[in-house]
Amino acid sequence: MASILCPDVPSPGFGFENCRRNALLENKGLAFPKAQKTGTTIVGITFKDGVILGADTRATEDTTVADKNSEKIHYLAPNMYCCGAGTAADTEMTTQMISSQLELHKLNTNRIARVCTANMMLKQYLFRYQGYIGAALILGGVDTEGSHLYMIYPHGSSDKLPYVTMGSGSLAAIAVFESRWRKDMDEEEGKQLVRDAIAAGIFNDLGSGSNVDLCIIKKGEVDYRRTYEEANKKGIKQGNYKYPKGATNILSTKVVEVEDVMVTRIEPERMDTA
Amino acid sequence: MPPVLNAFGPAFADDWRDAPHSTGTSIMACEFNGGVVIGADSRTTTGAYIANRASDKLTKVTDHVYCCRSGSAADTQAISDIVSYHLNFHGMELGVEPSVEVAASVFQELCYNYRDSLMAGILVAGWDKRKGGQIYSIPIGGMCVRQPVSIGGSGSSYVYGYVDANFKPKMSKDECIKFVTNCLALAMSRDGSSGGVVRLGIITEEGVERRVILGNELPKFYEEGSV
Amino acid sequence: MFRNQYDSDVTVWSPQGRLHQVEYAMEAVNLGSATVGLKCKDYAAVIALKRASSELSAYQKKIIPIDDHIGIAISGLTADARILSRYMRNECLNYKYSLDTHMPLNRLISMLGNKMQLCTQRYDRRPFGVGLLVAGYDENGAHIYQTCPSANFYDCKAMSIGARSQSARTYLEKHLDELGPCSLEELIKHGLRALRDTLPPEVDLNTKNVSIGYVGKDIKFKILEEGETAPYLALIEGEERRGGGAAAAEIEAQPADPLRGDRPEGDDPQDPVPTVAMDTTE
Amino acid sequence: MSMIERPYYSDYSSAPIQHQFSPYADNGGSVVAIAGDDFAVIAADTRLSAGFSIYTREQNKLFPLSDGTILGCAGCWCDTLTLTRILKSRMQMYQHEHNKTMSTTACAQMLSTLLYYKRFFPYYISNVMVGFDTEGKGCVYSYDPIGHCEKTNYKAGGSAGALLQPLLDNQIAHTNLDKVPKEPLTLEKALALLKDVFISAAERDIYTGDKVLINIITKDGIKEEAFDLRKD
Amino acid sequence: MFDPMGAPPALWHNGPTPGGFYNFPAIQTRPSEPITHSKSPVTTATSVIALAYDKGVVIAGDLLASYGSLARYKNCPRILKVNENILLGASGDYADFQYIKSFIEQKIIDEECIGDNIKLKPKSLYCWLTRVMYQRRSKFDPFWNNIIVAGIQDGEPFLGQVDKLGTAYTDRAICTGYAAHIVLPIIRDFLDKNPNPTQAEAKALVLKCMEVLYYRDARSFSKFQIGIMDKEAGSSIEGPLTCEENWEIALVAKN
Amino acid sequence: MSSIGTGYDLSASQFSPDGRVFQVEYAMKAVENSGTVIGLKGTDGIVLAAEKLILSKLHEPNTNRRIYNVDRNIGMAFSGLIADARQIVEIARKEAANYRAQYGVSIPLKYLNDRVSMYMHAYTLYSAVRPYGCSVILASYEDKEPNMYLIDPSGVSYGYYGCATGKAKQSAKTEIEKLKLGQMTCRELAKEAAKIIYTVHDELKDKNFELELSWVCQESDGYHVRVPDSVYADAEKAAKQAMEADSESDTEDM
Repeated sequence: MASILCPDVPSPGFGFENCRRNALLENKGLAFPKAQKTGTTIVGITFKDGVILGADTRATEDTTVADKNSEKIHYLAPNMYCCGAGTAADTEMTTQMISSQLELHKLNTNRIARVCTANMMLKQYLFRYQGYIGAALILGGVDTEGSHLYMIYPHGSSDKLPYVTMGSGSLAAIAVFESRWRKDMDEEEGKQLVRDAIAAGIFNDLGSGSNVDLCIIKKGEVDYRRTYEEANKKGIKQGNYKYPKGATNILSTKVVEVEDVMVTRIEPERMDTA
Repeated sequence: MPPVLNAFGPAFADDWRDAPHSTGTSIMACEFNGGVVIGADSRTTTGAYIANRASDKLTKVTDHVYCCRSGSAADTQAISDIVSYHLNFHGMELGVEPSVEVAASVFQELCYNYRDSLMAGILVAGWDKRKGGQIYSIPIGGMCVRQPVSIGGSGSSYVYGYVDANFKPKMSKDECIKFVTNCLALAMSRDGSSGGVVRLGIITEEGVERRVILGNELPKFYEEGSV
Repeated sequence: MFRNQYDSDVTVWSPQGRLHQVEYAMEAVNLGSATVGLKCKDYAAVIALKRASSELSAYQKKIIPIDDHIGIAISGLTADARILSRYMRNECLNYKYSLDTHMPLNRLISMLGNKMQLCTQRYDRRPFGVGLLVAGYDENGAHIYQTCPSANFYDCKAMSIGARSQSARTYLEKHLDELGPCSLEELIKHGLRALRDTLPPEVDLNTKNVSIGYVGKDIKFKILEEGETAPYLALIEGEERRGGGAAAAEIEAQPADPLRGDRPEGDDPQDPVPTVAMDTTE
Repeated sequence: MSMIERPYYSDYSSAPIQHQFSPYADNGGSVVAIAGDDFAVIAADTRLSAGFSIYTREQNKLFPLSDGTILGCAGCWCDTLTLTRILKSRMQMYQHEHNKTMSTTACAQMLSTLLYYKRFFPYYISNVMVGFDTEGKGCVYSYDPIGHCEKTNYKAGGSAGALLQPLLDNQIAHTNLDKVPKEPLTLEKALALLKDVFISAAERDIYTGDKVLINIITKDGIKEEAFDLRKD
Repeated sequence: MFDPMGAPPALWHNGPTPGGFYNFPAIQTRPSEPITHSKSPVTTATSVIALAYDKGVVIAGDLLASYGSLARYKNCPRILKVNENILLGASGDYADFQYIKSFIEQKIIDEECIGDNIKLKPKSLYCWLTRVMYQRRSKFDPFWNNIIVAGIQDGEPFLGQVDKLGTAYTDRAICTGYAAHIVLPIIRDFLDKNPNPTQAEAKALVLKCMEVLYYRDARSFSKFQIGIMDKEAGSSIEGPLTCEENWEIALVAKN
Repeated sequence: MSSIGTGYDLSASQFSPDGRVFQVEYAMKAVENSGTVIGLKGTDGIVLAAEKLILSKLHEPNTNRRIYNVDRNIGMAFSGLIADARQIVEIARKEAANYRAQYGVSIPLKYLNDRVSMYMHAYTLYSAVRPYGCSVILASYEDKEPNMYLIDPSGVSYGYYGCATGKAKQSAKTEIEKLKLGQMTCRELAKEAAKIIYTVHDELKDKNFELELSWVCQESDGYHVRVPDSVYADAEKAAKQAMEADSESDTEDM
């Protein structure tokens, strides 16, 4: 059933039969382990000299914060980064894989990979899995053609736009862009705008939180600002919650005497060298 | 499916979270005496959220063939990428640009063979030496038919009457552009899933000319409460 | 007492257009001990004379709280008063439950009036044999309302009902102009004096037989009983008692109701006239 | 490829979307109460939320029923509003009928009854009530949504209840810490612990945050305190 | 009178009952019709935005009523002046809104008839709506609306929202529907920086928000109304106003 | 014929041998014990006036009004037992509210009159209840047309150009008949109404009274409201002047 639309998935990959089975089982009441999700705010804008990507750093598992400082801006190539929202494992694995493919591509062609190449690879990969890979991505980078920004949906569609937001906080963030974005902003303005968009997500979307990460990509230069701003400070605790030594109950004690320890040493044989 | 986000069921304004990304759309193509005019709105929605208000649903296939996409964004983008690759390859094999009819058949083949897994309504439009401007409509299901004027997408249902009443064969280019613009503006004003700007493409022997009519520059028609 | 043909039922009009049953019910109010209600700009107070049915019994409660901003003093049948107070409490609670604010007095009273009216028109009911003085404070200020068994009610500056209340009314009418601007303490003093005027000379007000209820701007309705009334009683102690005593006894023989002005006279066939009358209109 | 389920596209299907109606919403929020011999404290965060949105950052979830009894509610907010309104009316009715204010123990029993009355269409609320018991000692009553009532000395309820209860077990009841000398719980220590547990809850529970309101009941009446939490 | 909490009256309401002239008060008959529930909203209106400023409140909503995705009625106002103290805005099912509106109007008429100069206050209406919405949700027959009550009480601006379950809260800024996700964040940010804006500032912000919503909510419309209630200047409902539009992005963005 | 003592006058559900229902007639007597109320129809609306007797100095001036609003545009004035009349006001308001809920517009006065009359009439049919002891005047100004009805305790109602009920209804009617009702405006009628109330007031029997004056007319935008203070003052002044002129002429006569 090989075709140009949906090439056969190589055998080590996963089949959709399981997806159907899973849906059936879930309907019958079987609970599946919950995947860690980055109910997230990720954004990107183009500015005068390049692209700025931004992300919050909260990862949630249902309503619990699973990771307070999760890294959501992933490296793809020296001139390209990619923000991921959705199922954490999917975004990480997808970007890692595309990253290695891009590296190979670079070695094969001896050129800096272009952003549209990465976009094609990502959307084709995601389309093949029909949305079951829950990765919503914002791809930004600078290449010989200038700076580019794409948003890629889990089902494999992509849009190229001067400013984009994704994730559960995307609505909060888009309002910041819609009310304040201008063409050809300078870097400082751009950083402030991206920070504010991420902050809107952090403070108004419960799936997003903790800190602001930024990544400023210019021609030949990347400024990855991991924890650009700590948007929320943790409260200072008053009490001391260290247990004194011996606090744990010893319920029972049993002593076993070890007698007659014999040590045997085996000399290694020399390799037969003939 | 991804886990449900809200254990108590979604409030009705929360459909953007899990609704698929689709182009509930108004698209149109119309022949005139020197080629075809294609047009589309620029709205892409997930649920009632406008994920992209400036999308381009007119996708280049070859120098003289474009397609207007409606349906699932992912499906139609994938299809047009594949067809574009296929036809360019074929063009190199042939040494001439494939005709619009050929392009339409390649689209149809994909849409028909994968009709159960694709959600795509496509208008293939272009110009070739043999038959001039042509339009082929490939709706969901994968049939293909040539039409002198064709509309598609969710917004189209609001303007069938207008199209039937106002289409004339062999219009001039300007007449045709005005006709397509009016149709799309009417569809966009009534269809919540369509909106934004009107993007146009005029395909003639010389190639394609792209135009944009901004949201606030669209023709105005009767609207309740503002006579 | 004697009876006539037209006084057996509340559903029977007399030839003069009167309702004897209702008029008799009005008389029940006068059987109760006197209460006084009066108000100034920011406060309304009710002061009641309590009776003990025997030397061994406790004094009957005369003032009933309705809500944070309303309280009533009763004269007449206590059991009937209880039904009405329960209704009023309910209405206040419902109003607060649905509108998150205190019920305006006039709305409560007119609902009460409509409820009481039903009992004056149906064969299977009798009128409520109790008069109420309602003290309350709402956004229109302090109020004293008087309600009657006839289902009439009056928005009053001050009022007194119950046995020998005419002397109190006389006092109140005389001091009406002083009430407006006075303080809460002054107000209660006036009330106590008016109430004292209803007493025969040999009896005086004391902590046992007086209860005071007041409400006002930023003050929830509060009832003072026993010891709490002492400071106020002390304020009027030793003052010379006017008119009251002897005069009251005389007045008692006459109609004690100020509202009996328009008794019809004329050539129409006459009913036997009982010693009570009702207010047909106002 | 026919294995793939056909995706659902609203614009192309003729069937109208059926909005299933659920009478409940989870509006989040946490309540923690601690009682000592001569005090009782109760605290709740002020975030009111639904799904991934914050409705408001300033919602008081503590309801003083009388001068000596306070109820804290977390869960379905529309039920909370209704229940507390009914409770307030009941308090006034009791006051009028009995000429005295309802005691905490009576309040506790009444709440239990009110909850069980709705056994088959329950109020989806996690209730915690504090006050003084008949011996004059601070006490905490905690409830399940259908009226089971338990008297304790400390309780964490609401969205972060499951995170905090074990911590309180450890810090107050000294569960499994027999070796650590047990000191009587002072108000100061209870307040410090209360604040610390909310700081922790805000770190990990997305429905807890913004601000904490604390009500402290002592012999002198009710005192209020507040402190800020993270807002993300 | 119709009971907002209860089932609708029998179809042949107030019609003659055989053998009966009139129901005497306190003897009431119950309708025996089976009750049907509406399972979903039909003709819907999108978001409402409301914001309090130093001396009053601003509330805005567009004029569109959508039938599914069809932009069907383009002149449906849903900002309502209840009385001198209260403005009200609703999103959700338009029929339910009209029904609730008729009740509120009757309440106001009743009050005028009583003539005691006591006017319904915003907090009272907010509480009453909460009770009505909760009662209906408890019957599994909700009003599919989000309602914002805006007004001035005791000299202070008041804003409260009630949803179809009877969930209610008050705040300085409230939005319903998509606006709660899209524009509420920028309003909150604005209020954090400027806790007591002037009327002009608040109005400018609301205009901006309507513009952003028009870009991003597929059920929104460019024509809208703004209601303003000011402590000093009284109240007014302006409109229809039209959104600003900026489509520069469409020129920049090309695949 | 005398009714008393015949035994046929004890129940509303009982006819006397000569075909009368005495209980209803007695109820009308109750109306005649109460202050006079009049209604005047002018070219541009209707004026209602009531003589409200003041029973005690202790009462607030506005207590126990005799003129109420049933709807924004409908006024009701009454004489008779106030408690009974308030019940009628309540019923009329409910009717108006029901009508609006059902038909979306305010209730036509003709229909309201029918409903209220039917209601009052129902109370003249059974022995378990008694007839209402009040007469009511309903007034409205709808679509530029003034309307006015008077309903008796019997449930009988008629439309009127000018009507009166209460104590002095006979003399009031005589006064009303002197007016050219079809040609006067409400502003003029307000003065006339005040004069009539002052004239028919019996100073010997009833000491104090308060004049109540309301209108529903073009000037009030079709709303039923108490007349503005200035109009009230003018009317009262005119009435007092007329009274003085009257008493002067009386003395002259003597």
